[in-house]
Order: sequence, then C-alpha cells, then structure tokens
Amino acid sequence: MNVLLVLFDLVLLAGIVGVAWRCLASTDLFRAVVLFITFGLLLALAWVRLEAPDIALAEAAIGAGITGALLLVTLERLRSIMAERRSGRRHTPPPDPTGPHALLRALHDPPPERRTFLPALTFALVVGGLLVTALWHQPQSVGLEPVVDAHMDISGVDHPITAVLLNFRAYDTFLELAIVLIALLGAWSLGRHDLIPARPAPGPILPGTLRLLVPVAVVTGVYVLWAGSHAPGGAFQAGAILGAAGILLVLARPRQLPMAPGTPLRLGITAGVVLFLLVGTYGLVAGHGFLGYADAWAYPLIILIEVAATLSIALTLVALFVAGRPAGDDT
Amino acid sequence: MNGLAETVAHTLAPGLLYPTGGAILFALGLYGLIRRHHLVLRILALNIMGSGVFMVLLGVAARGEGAPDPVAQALTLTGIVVAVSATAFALALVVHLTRLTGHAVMLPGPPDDDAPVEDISREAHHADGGPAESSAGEDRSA
Amino acid sequence: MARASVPSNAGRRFAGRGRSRARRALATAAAATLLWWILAGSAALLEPLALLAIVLAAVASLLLPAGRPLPLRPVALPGLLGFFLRSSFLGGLDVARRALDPHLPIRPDFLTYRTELAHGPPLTLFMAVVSLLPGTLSVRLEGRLLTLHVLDRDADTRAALIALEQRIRKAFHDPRDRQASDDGAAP
Amino acid sequence: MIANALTVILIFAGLVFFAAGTAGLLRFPDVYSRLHALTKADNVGLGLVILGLMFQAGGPADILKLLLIWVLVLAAGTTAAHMVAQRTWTHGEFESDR
Repeated sequence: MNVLLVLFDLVLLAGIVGVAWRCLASTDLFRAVVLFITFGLLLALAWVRLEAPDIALAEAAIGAGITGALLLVTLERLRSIMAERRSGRRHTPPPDPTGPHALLRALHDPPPERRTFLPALTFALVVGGLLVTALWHQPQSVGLEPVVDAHMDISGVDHPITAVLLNFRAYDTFLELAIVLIALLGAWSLGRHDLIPARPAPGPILPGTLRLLVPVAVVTGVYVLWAGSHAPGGAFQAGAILGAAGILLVLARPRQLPMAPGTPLRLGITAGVVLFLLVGTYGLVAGHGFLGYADAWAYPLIILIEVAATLSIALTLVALFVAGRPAGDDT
Repeated sequence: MNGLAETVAHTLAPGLLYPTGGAILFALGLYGLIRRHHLVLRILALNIMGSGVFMVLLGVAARGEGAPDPVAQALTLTGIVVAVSATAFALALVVHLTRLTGHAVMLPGPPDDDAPVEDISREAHHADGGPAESSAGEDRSA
Repeated sequence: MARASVPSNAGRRFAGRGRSRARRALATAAAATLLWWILAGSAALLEPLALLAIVLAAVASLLLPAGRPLPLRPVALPGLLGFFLRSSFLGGLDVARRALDPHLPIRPDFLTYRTELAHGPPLTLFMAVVSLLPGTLSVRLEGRLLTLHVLDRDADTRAALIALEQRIRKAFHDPRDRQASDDGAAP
Repeated sequence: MIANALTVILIFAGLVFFAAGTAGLLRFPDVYSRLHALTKADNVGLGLVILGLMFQAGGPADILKLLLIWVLVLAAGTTAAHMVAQRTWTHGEFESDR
C-alpha cells in the first residue's frame, strides 16, 4: 500500500464531496453551476485514478463541458425570461451586452426551510449508511473481466470497453442512443427554439480562435472515434468533442444557426439509431441473433455504427443546447 | 495490532474507499434534493446522486487484482450520456415552466387550493406562437 | 475608362476569392494531415477514417466565415516566436511574483492604446498576445482603439506594446503597404 | 538519468507557477486582476510541465503532441480571458463577487 496514493485518494475524495456540498448549499445559482463544473473535472481525475480513462474522457467532455454549457445557457434563458416578465413586455430581443440595460440580476434560491432539516438529514444518513454497509459487506468477486477477456478475439476490436459497448452488450448502446433521441424529441415537443439569449462578443478574437479550434476539434473527434477500436475513446467521446465544436459555433453566431434545417438535420440525428436497427435486423435475418454480427464483418460494421452514432450524438447535443425545433419547419 | 493495520489497509484500498465516497455523494445529493427548492439546483442534486452511483460502480469495478471490469465501465459510459440527455430535457422543461409561470421554484407543502391560479392555457398559446413568429421573421430577413 | 474596368476588376476579384477558398481548404487539409499524423502516427494515415477527418476539416474551414488572408513573412517568424516566448515567460514570472508577495503589490488601472496594425490576423494576434505580456490584458476593441487592463499603472506598458506591434508588423505583409505602392505606381 | 532529473525539476517549477496562479485567483481584488493571474501564470506553468514531459517523449510525434496541447490551451486560455474581460466590461462584475 502506497501512503502517497492513499493520501491522494483521501484529498481527492474530500475535494469532490466538499465541492458537491458547496454546490448544493449555494444560494446563488451561477455559483452552484460553476461549482458543479469543478465537480465534474474532479470526478474526471477520480476516474483516471480508478483506471477508467474512457470514463474520464467522457466525464471531462460531457459531464463537465457540455452539461456545464447547458446549465449556463439555461441560467441565461431563465434570466431573460424573468426580465421579460418583470418589464411586462413579451418577446423582447435578447439583451444587448453593450446596452445600458444589461441584466445584472443573478438567479437566487432562498435558503432551505428549517422544518425540512431533520427529516432530510435523517433520510440521507439512513440511505447513505445502508449503502456503505452494503458495499463494505459485499463479497469479493472477479467480475466479468475474465469473460470479456476470453471473447475479445471474436469481438472485432481490440479495446474491451468498445467490445462491450458495440458487440457484447450492443442492446444497451442501442437503447441508450434511443434515449438520447427521445430526450431530444421531448425538448423539441416544447416548441420552437428561441434565440440564444446572448450575442456573440464583438471583436476579432472569437472568430479567429474558432477558425483555429473547429478544424482541430473535427480532426481530434474523428481520431478519438478511430482510436476507440484499440485504445480509450469511441463514439461517445468523439460525439461530445464534435458536439462541443458545434456548440461553440452556435454561441459565436446565434443569429444564423449553422444547423442544417429540417430533413438533413433529422436524418443526421436519427442516423445512429436507424443504422443500429438496420444492422441488428440484418443480424437477426442472417442468423446471428438481433444485434449480432458475423465475426468477419464485426470490425467494419462496428466502425460504421460508430460513425453514425458519433454524428447523431454530436448533432443531438447541439440541438439540445439550442433546445427547440429548428425554425422554418411547421410539421 | 497487526489485525488493525490490516483492516486499515483494507479500508483505504481504492476498491473500498471510492465506493464509500460514492455512497456519501449519493446521500449528499439526496439531502440537497429534499432541501433545495429551485429546480435547477434539484437537477444538480440529481446529477450529483448519479455521479455517486458511477463512483460506486467504477470503484467496485477496480477491486481486486488485474484490469478493472470493462462491463461496469461501459455501463458507466452509457450512464453519463443518458445523464446529459436527461439533464438537457429537464432543463428544457424548467425553461418552459418558467416561461409559463414566471418562476422555477418548487415550494414544499400541500397544494393550496384557494390560491389564485394563473390561467396558463392562454399564456401557453402565446408563448408557443410568439417566439416562433418572431424567429421566423428574423430568419427571413437574415 | 474607369467604368469599363469595373467588371473585369470584379471578375478578377471573384476568381481570386475562389482561388483563396481553394487555397484555404488545401491549407486546412494539409494541417489536418499533419495533425492526424501527430495524433495517430504515420501508419494510420492510410485508414479510411483519416481521409474522413481530413475532408471534414477542409469542409469545416470552408463553412466557417472567411477570415482575412494571412500574408505571413516567414523570415520574421523566429524573431516573433522568440519575443513571444521570452515576454510570456516574463509575464508569468511577474504575475506569480505579485501573487505570492505578502504585500500584493498591484495597482490595477485601465489604459487605451491606438494600434496601427491592419485588421485581420495581425490585430487578432496582437490582442491575443497582449493578454500574455507582463501586466496587460486586452479587454475591448473599438475600431483601432484597444482598451487594456494593466496590473501596475506605473510600469512602462506603452513601450512594451509598441515593441510587440513592431514585431508583429514585421511578421506580416501589410496589405496597405502594397496598396500604397500600387497607388504610387498608377499615375 | 539527467532527463529524469530535468523532468522532475521542470514539473515542480511548473507546479509552483500553477500554485502562484491559484494564489492570485484567491488574493487579487477584481475579475480583471484574477484573469491576469490565471492566464499568465498557468500558461508558464503548463509550458514548464510540457517542457519537462518532452524529455520523456518517445519520438517527434510525442513532442509535437505535447506542443499541440500547449498551443491549444494557450489559444483557449487567452480567448477565454479576453471574453470574460469583455463581458465584465459590458455587464459589470458577476454578482457573486460582491
């Protein structure tokens, strides 16, 4: 046992729990969101420590990055809606950052009521205590690692997590893509998108950085997708990187959203689920079972599905950030 | 004495330390979920609970000798993506609720039947039709 | 005479724009190839996904709003790079010293600086690098008037800014120089 | 051996700069001054860490990869600092800071 490592574990865990506590105790929502982003980054560090680099990548890109962007834009939307209602006018244009009436009011939550203190504390302590007891008395087991290891040669890829995600437990991944799609349909069912309530910052710095960052993000995203077959990486991380590039583009020029309108967008968003379903059905017909592949075809099919899934996840994340159906189609 | 040292070493191994931390995060998120009123904070609390679950999963997966369990890691990866979509949908609902009612705070207590109810049906109609018109107009001019 | 020259002029500009778009896409594709080699190694350059990455990067560069051309002068680049490395290191050292000093010796203030650099890459680079120089942070640009935040209002910031501006001007061909020489040659 | 020693020294020097940047973030009085501390000190800190890691690189591709990380963080850091400064200029300080 390495004393330094144990010290690192303890400090990291104390930091994670402390940041989570400050986040939930904060009365200022902006502060809570910033602390939540910090929480996500610390979690990524913990995942590296637990030998899960795939999860660390996904946590940093999705858990901290994209969730953080979603939360911040939501706060900005709430602020502009409340300002609209307060000023009694509807549908005022988004606040002009250079204007004299720039909105400064932060969103606040009143401190919690005293009477919920004891029940909540008791409930949380009981649940937490039960969990800890159960975890401490859990019998040692080797898990499924040997099973996965024994079947790696027929999986078509060299990275166990990609093998599990796209071959051994493809059901999970398929249903997960379906859930992502359903979440987007839910958001779209609430109406058309409103403008992102902030104008891009004037000046040449942001466009200049975008011209540098977006091609780099595209190449890096495809690289992470390609690397997933033999190293940490894969469709989800790649989709998150490309989605982040898309969110940057949306933020930089919200007046003309660079999203394909209507049909191409819908095709791209459903590509992952549709292709997965087609390949799965073909497997059923060809006698490998639903979502099964012939061994020789496993690698190209997995790559094909991953490309489609990456496209779908990236587009869906951007669409969820914009929140609402694209303007200009009335179906 | 030796037994005590062994117990301490056993307890401080990452396979037990991190699941314990995950359980604490879960309980903390639960506490925040009950105590806070603003819906965005409640969504944050739910996310923290979810992260606690991920930490338990990954910590248990890292137990023992050899490589960690890839199935648990793959499930966590799936979970993170599901969590972000659910969060995005929940946030869209909060924005919609705020547009309809003017606030996003869920106050505890039994529903007050005598309280004046804002007629949201008309507003919903407005809120749905208004921005669409204006944004379509802007698109045309752009 | 002047009127007759307008269409041909416009046509030439259009062709030039088309050529610059193609050149931009090619440059991005070359940079993407280099990036892929850095990330994935030379053996992976023949993968189909490598081709996909390179094509997508080129397409993305075409979809982005076009920037102004980048008239680099390669001879002056090492000098600019050396200046940048030295002054950004000094900037870090300076702010670290101030932050760790128990007396916290900072006297923050705002400052405006009128730059003569051409809009486009030179000015963008100037604004970006200013934030890494000792004690300066670019806040806002209006026309050519740059608002800066300085950590120490008594430091000789202006001299450092002028030095940086001269370095950057040397590293780029200024389009106005060429225009001036054209105007001079025409009559 | 010398390479390892250089790596350790450079990474420690980099960590000192990161610590100084964090100290500045906590001690400086307003948003702008804090941005100074974060961008400049963290830039040098990361540069030193990367320089230290370069002595452990296995080939030119690794060195370029490390350089790329530094350049990207540099570009992102200076852009973010400029955007935060600009937003503070137009919107005022964030309410939490008061």
